[in-house]
Amino acid sequence: MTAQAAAGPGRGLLLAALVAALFFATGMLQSWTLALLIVNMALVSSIMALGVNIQWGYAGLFSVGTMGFVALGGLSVVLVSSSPAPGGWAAGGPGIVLGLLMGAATIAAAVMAAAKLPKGRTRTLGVAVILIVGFFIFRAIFDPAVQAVEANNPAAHGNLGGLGLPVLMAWPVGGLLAAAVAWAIGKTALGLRSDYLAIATLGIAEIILAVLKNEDWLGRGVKNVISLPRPVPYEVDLQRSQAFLDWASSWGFDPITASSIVVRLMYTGLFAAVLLALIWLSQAALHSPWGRMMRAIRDNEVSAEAMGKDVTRRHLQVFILGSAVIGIAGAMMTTLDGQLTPGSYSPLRFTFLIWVMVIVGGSGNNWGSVLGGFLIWWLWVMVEPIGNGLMTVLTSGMSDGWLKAHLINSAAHMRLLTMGVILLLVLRFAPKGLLPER
Amino acid sequence: MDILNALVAFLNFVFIPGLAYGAQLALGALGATLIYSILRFSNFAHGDTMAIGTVFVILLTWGLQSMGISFGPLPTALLALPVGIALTAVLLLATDRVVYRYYRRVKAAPVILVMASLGVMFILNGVTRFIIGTSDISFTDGERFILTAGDFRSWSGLAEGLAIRTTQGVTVVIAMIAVALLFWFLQKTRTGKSMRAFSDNEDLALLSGINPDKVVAVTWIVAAALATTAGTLYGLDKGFSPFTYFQLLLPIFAAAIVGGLGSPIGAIAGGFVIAFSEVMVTYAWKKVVTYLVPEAMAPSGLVQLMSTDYKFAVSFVILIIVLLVMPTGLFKGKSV
Amino acid sequence: EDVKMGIILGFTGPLESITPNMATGAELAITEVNESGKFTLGTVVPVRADSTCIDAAAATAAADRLITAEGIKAIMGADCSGVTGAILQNAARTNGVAMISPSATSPALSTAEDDGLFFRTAPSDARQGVVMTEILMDKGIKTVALTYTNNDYGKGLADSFAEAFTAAGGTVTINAPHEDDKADYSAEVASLASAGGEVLVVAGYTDKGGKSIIQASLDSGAFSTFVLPDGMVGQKLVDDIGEGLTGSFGQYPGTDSQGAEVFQSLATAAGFDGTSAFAPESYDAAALIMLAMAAAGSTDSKDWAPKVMDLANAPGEPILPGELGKALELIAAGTDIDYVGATAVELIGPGESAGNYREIEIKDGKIETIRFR
Amino acid sequence: MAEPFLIGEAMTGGYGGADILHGCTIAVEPGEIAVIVGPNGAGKSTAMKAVFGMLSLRAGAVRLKGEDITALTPQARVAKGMAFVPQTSNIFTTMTVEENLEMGAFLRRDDIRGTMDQVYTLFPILKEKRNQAAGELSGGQRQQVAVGRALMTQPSVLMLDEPTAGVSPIVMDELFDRIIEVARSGISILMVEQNARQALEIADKGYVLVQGGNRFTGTGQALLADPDVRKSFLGG
Amino acid sequence: MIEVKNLSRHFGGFRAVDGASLSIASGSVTGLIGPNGAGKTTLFNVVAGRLKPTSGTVQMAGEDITGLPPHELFHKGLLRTFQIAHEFGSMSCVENLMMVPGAQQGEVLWNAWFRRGAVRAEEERLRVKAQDVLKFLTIDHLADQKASQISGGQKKLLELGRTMMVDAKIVFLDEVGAGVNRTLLNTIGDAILRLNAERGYTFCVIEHDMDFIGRLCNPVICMAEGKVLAQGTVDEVKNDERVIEAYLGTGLKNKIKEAAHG
Ligand SMILES: Nc1ncnc2c1ncn2[C@@H]1O[C@H](COP(=O)(O)OP(=O)(O)OP(=O)(O)O)[C@@H](O)[C@H]1O
Ligand SMILES: Nc1ncnc2c1ncn2[C@@H]1O[C@H](COP(=O)(O)OP(=O)(O)OP(=O)(O)O)[C@@H](O)[C@H]1O
Ligand SMILES: CC(C)C[C@H](N)C(=O)O
Ligand SMILES: [Mg+2]
Ligand SMILES: [Mg+2]
Repeated sequence: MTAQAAAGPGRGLLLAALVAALFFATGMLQSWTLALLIVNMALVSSIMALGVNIQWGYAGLFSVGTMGFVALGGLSVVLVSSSPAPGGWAAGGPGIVLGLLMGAATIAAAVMAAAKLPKGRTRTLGVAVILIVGFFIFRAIFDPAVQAVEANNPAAHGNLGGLGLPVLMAWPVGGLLAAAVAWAIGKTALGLRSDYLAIATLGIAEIILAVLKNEDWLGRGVKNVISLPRPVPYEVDLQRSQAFLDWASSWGFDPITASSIVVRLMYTGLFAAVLLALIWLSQAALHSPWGRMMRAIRDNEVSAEAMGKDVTRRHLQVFILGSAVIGIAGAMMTTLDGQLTPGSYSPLRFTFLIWVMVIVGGSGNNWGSVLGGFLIWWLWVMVEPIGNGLMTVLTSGMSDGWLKAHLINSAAHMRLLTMGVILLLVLRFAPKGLLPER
Repeated sequence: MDILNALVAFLNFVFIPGLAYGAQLALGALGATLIYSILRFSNFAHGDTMAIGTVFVILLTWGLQSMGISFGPLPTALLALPVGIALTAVLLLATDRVVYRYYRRVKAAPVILVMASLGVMFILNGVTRFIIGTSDISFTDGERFILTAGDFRSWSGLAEGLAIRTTQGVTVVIAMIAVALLFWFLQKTRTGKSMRAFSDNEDLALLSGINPDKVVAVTWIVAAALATTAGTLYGLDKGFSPFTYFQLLLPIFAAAIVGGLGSPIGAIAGGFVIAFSEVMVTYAWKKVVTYLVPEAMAPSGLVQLMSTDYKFAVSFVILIIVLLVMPTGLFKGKSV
Repeated sequence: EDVKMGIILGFTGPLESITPNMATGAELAITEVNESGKFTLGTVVPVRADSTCIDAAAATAAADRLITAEGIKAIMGADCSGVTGAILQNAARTNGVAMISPSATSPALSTAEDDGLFFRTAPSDARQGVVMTEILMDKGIKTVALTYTNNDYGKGLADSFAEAFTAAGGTVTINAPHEDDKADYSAEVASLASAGGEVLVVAGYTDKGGKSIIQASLDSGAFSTFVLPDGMVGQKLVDDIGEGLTGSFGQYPGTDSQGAEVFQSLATAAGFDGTSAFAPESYDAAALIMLAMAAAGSTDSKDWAPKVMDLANAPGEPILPGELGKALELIAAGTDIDYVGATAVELIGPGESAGNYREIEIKDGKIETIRFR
Repeated sequence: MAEPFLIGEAMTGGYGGADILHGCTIAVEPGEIAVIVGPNGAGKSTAMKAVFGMLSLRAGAVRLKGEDITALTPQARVAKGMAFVPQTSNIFTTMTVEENLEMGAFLRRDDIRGTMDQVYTLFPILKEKRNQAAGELSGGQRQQVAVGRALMTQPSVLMLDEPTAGVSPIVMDELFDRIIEVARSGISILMVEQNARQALEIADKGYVLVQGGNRFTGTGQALLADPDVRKSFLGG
Repeated sequence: MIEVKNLSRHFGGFRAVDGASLSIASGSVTGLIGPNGAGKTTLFNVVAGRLKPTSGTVQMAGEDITGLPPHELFHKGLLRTFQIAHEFGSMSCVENLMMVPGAQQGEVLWNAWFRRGAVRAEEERLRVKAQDVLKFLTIDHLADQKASQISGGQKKLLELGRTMMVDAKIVFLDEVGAGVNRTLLNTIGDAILRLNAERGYTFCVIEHDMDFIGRLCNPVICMAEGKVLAQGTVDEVKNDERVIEAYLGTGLKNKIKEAAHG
C-alpha cells in the first residue's frame, strides 16, 4: 500500500473509481453480462500482468516469454481435467514416457560429461557423441510411440488424454508446470542481458508453442481440445433447473440473463479470490527485505553481488515465481474459454498486451498491474465499438462514394488504430505508469 | 555418385533461397539495429514501417506503370524507391515529433519507448490497411529470372535445375551495398560519429556541441531508407501483405540480436544465421544423399533432422546457443 | 422493426484478407432479402464484429456484446474453428442464440455440445480427403508430396487425405505443415522437393503460405503440377501465378447446380470476388438464417434454429442464389423448399454441410469444372 | 568594478525539488583560474551545471562578456566557446579514445591534429590507448580522456568538475601545470576541486561554497592562509 | 589474511595484471598505490571475485578463494567498494545501507509472508544501525533521499558506509578519497583506523592522496604495469627512485614558483 500512498492516496483511488465507472457504464449502456465477461477476463489479465510485474518490476528481468507460460497453463487444463482418451495410453503411452526419459537422460549425461571431462577436444567430441547417439535412440523409441498414439482415432482423440480430474486442480498444476519449465529456461538463459534475454525468451515461447501445436499426442495440437469441463454449472443446465427458474422469477429476472449473470459471477468470485491471494503475497513480498533485495539487484547487479546477494539465484527465483503466476492465469483463462486452441496464442495478444498493462499500470507496482489489467483489457474489448463509432462519425458527413465505402469497409482496422492512439495518450500523460512505483 | 547434381540440388533449394532470405532479414535488421543503437530502444513498429514504406512504393509503382514507365529488365519499383523512402522519412520524422521526442526529453526508460513504439505499430498497422487493404499484392515486373531451372537444365544437361530470380539477385546486391554504406557512414563520417556519440552519452554529446535534433532526424531518415528498401525488396520477391510484414518483426529482431545489437555487420551475419539455420536444419537431405551414395544404399526415409514444423524453433535454439556462448551476439553488440 | 444479424469474422488478424469478402457475401444475401420486400419480420440489419480469429476471449466478448447489448437474433460466423467453439460455448449457448458458421471445418465441432444451435455451411474436413484420393487415383497418380496449413483445417484435411490415399495404395512422400503469414517458405519447399512426388498437394489458402509455396516450387522447378483443395481454389491464385498453374487440378464443394456460377455473377455485379474463399458459404449461411426465420415466423433462435436442416435439404423446390425472394414467397405459401445456394448446401448429421465436390482443372488461366463427385 | 568575463550571479535553483543553490555567485576573468571548494553536497557541481545551463534557475542570471545567456541551451553555450567536463559520466565509453577527442572538437572546422598532439603529449598514456574503447580504461585514464576532450574544444572558458579525482600525483602535477599554461593563453578556467590545497595554490580566485551559498571568497592564497577555511574545508 | 600469488589478468593481449604477488597481513592497513592503469582496480576485481584470473591464485586465511563469486566472498567477510560509485539509485540512502547485511530473515520469502513480526523487529535494528552510519558520514539528513539524487562525493560516502554495516574481516577500498572533501576524508581516515584497532578489520586501500596514505597505511605496495614495483613503509616507498619516476613525480611546487615569477 505504501507505494500507492506515496503516489498520493487519492490518485490510486481516483483511478480505481474511474476504471470501475468504465465497467459500470458498460453494464448500464451495453449489458451486465458483457460487463461481467470483461471483468472476468480482466481479472485473469491482471494476474498475468502481476506475473510480468514480478519479473520486470521487481527484478528488471526483460522476459517476454509470457505467451509460452500462458499456453503451458492452458495445457495443464487439458492434461488434468479433460477426459481420458480411450486407447490412447495403451497405444503408446509407455513408449512416449520412456522416450522422454531417454531424452532427459541424454541431456543429463551431456551436462555431466561437459562438467567431468577435461576441457578441449575430447570434451567437445564426447558431448557431441552423447548428444547425437542419444538423439537417435530418443527418436527410435519416441517416434513410433507417438505415431501409434496419434493414429488412435485422430478426429476425436489422437492424444494421450487427460486425467479427468476437477478443473480447479489444473490451476495450481498450471503454475507448477510453468514453474518447472521456467526453471529449465532460467538455468540456461537468465545470464543474458536486457533485449538479448527478451528475444531469447520470445523465442522460447515460440518453441513452447511449436511443441503445443505439433505434438498432437500431448494436447491434440492444432486440432484443438474443446468442451473442457467447467468449475461452475452450465447456463443451459441452470435454465433447465426448476429451482433456478423459480428463484429467478421470484426476483423478476429473465432466466437466460439471470443464468449467465450467475455463472459469470461465480467465475468472478473464483478469479477474484485467486487475484486477492496473489496480490497479498506479492505486496507482502515487495515490501519486505526480500523486495528491497530485489530492487537492489534490479538497480545494480554488480554492486548487489558484491553486497553478498546471489544474483543468479534470485533471478531464477523471481523468474520462476513470475512464470508460475502467469501459468496459473493461463490455466484460468483456458478454463474460462472452455477450450485449448494452440493456434490462437500470439505474442501480440499474450505477451505484448500484457506488457502494455504492466507499463501503463506502473511497473514495480502491484496495484498498478491490476489497474493496468482492468483498463487495458476493457479497452481491448471496447475499442472495437469505439473505433466503429469513430468511423461512423467520420464518414457521416461524407457523400456516398468510393471513399466512404472504403472507409466503412476498413472500420475493423480502427480497432488497433484506436488502441494505439489510446496507448500513446496514456503513456504520454503518465510516462511512469498510472500508479508509479513511488 | 553424382556430385554435380547433388551440388546443384543443394544450391537451388538451400543456398540460393537462404541467401536471398538472409539478405532480406539483414536489411530489416540493419534498420532495427540502427534505431536501437542510436535511440536506444527496440522499435516494434519497424515491421509496420517496412509495410507502409512498401505501400508508398507500390502506389508510386502503379503510377509509373500507368504512365508506361519501366526499368528495363529490373522491377519498376526500384525507380519508385527513392520517392518512397522520402515519404517514409517524412512520416517517421513526424512520428518522432509527435511521439518519441517527448520521452527523450523526460528521459523515459527504454521500455517506455518500446511500449510507445507498440502504440505506433498499432496505428501504422491500421493506416496501412486503410490505404491499401488487407489482401496480398504482387507488384513485381520486368525480367522475372536471371536464370531459370529449365534453361539451366538444358544448358548443363543435369537432372537438377538451378533458378535465380531477378529479385533475389537484386536483394543480395543491395543488401551488400547498404551495409557497406552504413558502416562507412557510422565509422568514418562526422555525422555518423556524432550519432554514435549521441547514442553513447546523450548529455556529453550536448556538451560537445552535437545537435541532438539533427542526430535524431538523420537516424530516422536512414532508418526510413533501410526499412523502405527492405520492405520493397521483400515485397518484390515474395509479395506484399500487411500481416506478413508484422510477422517479419520477430525474425528481424532475432537477426539483429544474434549479430549483436548495434552492429551493422552483426545484422548481416545475423540475417544469414537465422535464414540458413531455418533452411538447413530442417532440410530433408534425401535427394542430396541419393545422388551421393550408390543406388543400393539410397535412403528410404527423408534424412531429416527435424520436421519443418520446428524450423522457427530451430532458429531460436541456435540463437540461444549463440547467445550463451557470446552474450551480446556474434559481433559484440550493446545492451541498455 | 430491425432484425439484427451478427456477422462475426476475423476482420483483423491472420484471416483479414479473406474476411471482407465473406462479410460482403453474407451482406449480399441480406440486401437481397430486404430488397425483395418479402421478409415480413422486419428489415434485416447486419452488425459486424471482429472475431480476431485467434483471441477466444475477445471474440467471446464481441459476440456477447452483440447479443446482449445490440440484441442480434442470429450469428453468421464465426470463421476459425477455435473462436467458433468459444463463441458457441460461452456466448451462443449461454444466451440461446443460434449460429451458422460458413467456414469452421474442424471435425471436432461435429460432436460439440450445441443444444441444437450450431450449424455450418462448410463440410467437415473428413470427406474431402476421400474425394481428393479418388481424383488422384483416376489420374493414375501414386506418389504425392503433401503440405498443409498448420491449423485444424489444414491438419484435419491432410490427415484424412493421407489416410485415404495410403489405403488406396498411394504413397505420401512427405506430410509437412506450413505456418501461414511467415516470412519465408524456403525450408518447406526444399524439404518437399527433396522428398519428391509426381504432384504436390497444397492444403492451404490461396493468398497465404500455400500460394508462396506453389510460387517457389514452380520457380525452383521442384514441382510443376499441384493439387488444390477448397482453400486453394480461387481465380486470384490463378491470376497471380499465371502460366505455371496450367494443368493443376483440385476440387471444392459444389454439385452440378448452377449455384456457384450464379453467385459469382451476383458478386461481380456487387463489386467483389465471388470466388474468394468461403464467400459463397457466407452467403448461404446468411440466407439460411433468414429463410429459417421466415419459415418459423419468428426471430427467436429457439424457433428458427430447428427449421434450418429442413430448409437446407431436399425435398422441396431448389433455391439458387438470387432467388431468395422467390424462396420467401414459397415459404409464405407453405411450399417446401430445398435451399441449394452457392455451395449446394446439404446439411447432414449434426448440422454440417455434406460435402459434394466439384473437380476442377486449371486451363488457359481459367478454373474449369471437369465433373462432380 | 567592471563586469566580469563570465559570471553566474545570485543563482538560485535546483533539480525540481527544494532549491540547492541559494543566491550563489561565481565569476571568472579571462586568463584567470577560479577554484570552487566546499564540502560534499554543498552544491558545487550544481553551480557548475547552472552556469552551463544544465538546470534552470529560479532566480539570478548568467552572463558571458556582458551578454545574458541565462536562457541559452548548453549546446548554444558550447557554440559561444564554453567547455565543460562534468564530474561523472564524462566520456563516451563505447568510442575509442581518439574518437572521444574528436568529439571534443566537434564544432571545430580547422585542423585538429595539432591540438590532439598536445593532448597526447600531456597524457602520453592516451596515445598508447588511442584505439581502445574509453570504457575499458582505468579510472584515472578515463579522467584524462575527459579533460583531454574538453581541451580539444579550444574554448574561451573551460569548466572542470574535479578534474583530478582519481589521477595519480604525477599526472595531477602535469594537469595543473597544463591548466596554468592554458590560463596564461587567455582562457578562463573555472574548476571544482577536492584536492583543494594544490588547486588553491594555482588559483587566482577561490570560492568556498557551503549549502548552496558563498561562504568565503578571496584569492587562492588568502583562502589558503585563512585558518578557518583550512580547518573546515581543506583538511587542516 | 590475503595472499596473492603470481596473479595475472589479461584483456585480449593486454596484461592489466601481470604476475603480481603480494600479501596483506592480518590486522594491517595496507596501502596500494601506482600510476593510472597500473592494474590496481583490476587486482581488486580479481581478488573480490568480479573478474576471473587468467592465472595465479588468491588465498584468504589459508583457504584458496580463487575464482569464487563475489557473494560468497562477502559471506566470508571480504568486502569491497567501487572506484566509480555503484549505488542503488532508486532506493533511499538508508535502504542502500539496510540491504547490506547478509542472511537477513526477511530476505527469505517464507519469513516475509508468515513471520512478519520477527522481520519487523530485525528491520528496526537495521534501521537504527544504518542511521548511525549515515550520521557518522555526515549525511544523515539524506536518509530518505534517493541515492541517484545525491552528490558525487556523497555517493562515495555511501559506498564506504556499506562496509560499516557488517562485521567484515577484510575491506578493499578503491579510492574512497577521490572526490571526498579533505576534512571529511580525515574523519574517514580516523574511522578506518578505529575499525582497524577496535574491531580488527584488515584494510587494503587504493588511494592517490599520499597524505592520506601516509597517515593510514603500513605497509604500502606500489604497482606499475601490472606488477609489484615496490613495497615497504610509506617513507621507504615514497623515496624509492622507481616510484618517484613512475608515480609521484618531482612535485608541483617548483613549477608554481616559476609560474609566479614568470
Ligand atoms: N575491460 C577491459 N578491457 C581492456 N582493458 C582493460 C579493461 N579493464 C581495464 N583495462 C586496462 O587495464 C589496465 C589497468 O586498469 P586498472 O583499472 O586496474 O588500473 P588502476 O591501477 O586501477 O588505475 P587507476 O588508478 O587509474 O584507477 C588499464 O590500462 C586499462 O586500460
Ligand atoms: N539529480 C539530483 N536530483 C536531486 N538532488 C540532487 C541531484 N544531484 C544532487 N542533488 C542534491 O544537491 C545537493 C548538491 O549536490 P552537488 O552535486 O552540487 O554537490 P557537490 O558540491 O558537487 O558535492 P561533491 O563534492 O560531493 O560532488 C546535494 O545535497 C544532493 O543531494
Ligand atoms: C476460414 C478458415 C481459415 C477456417 C478454417 N477452416 C477453420 O476451421 O479454422
Ligand atoms: Mg560534485
Ligand atoms: Mg582504479
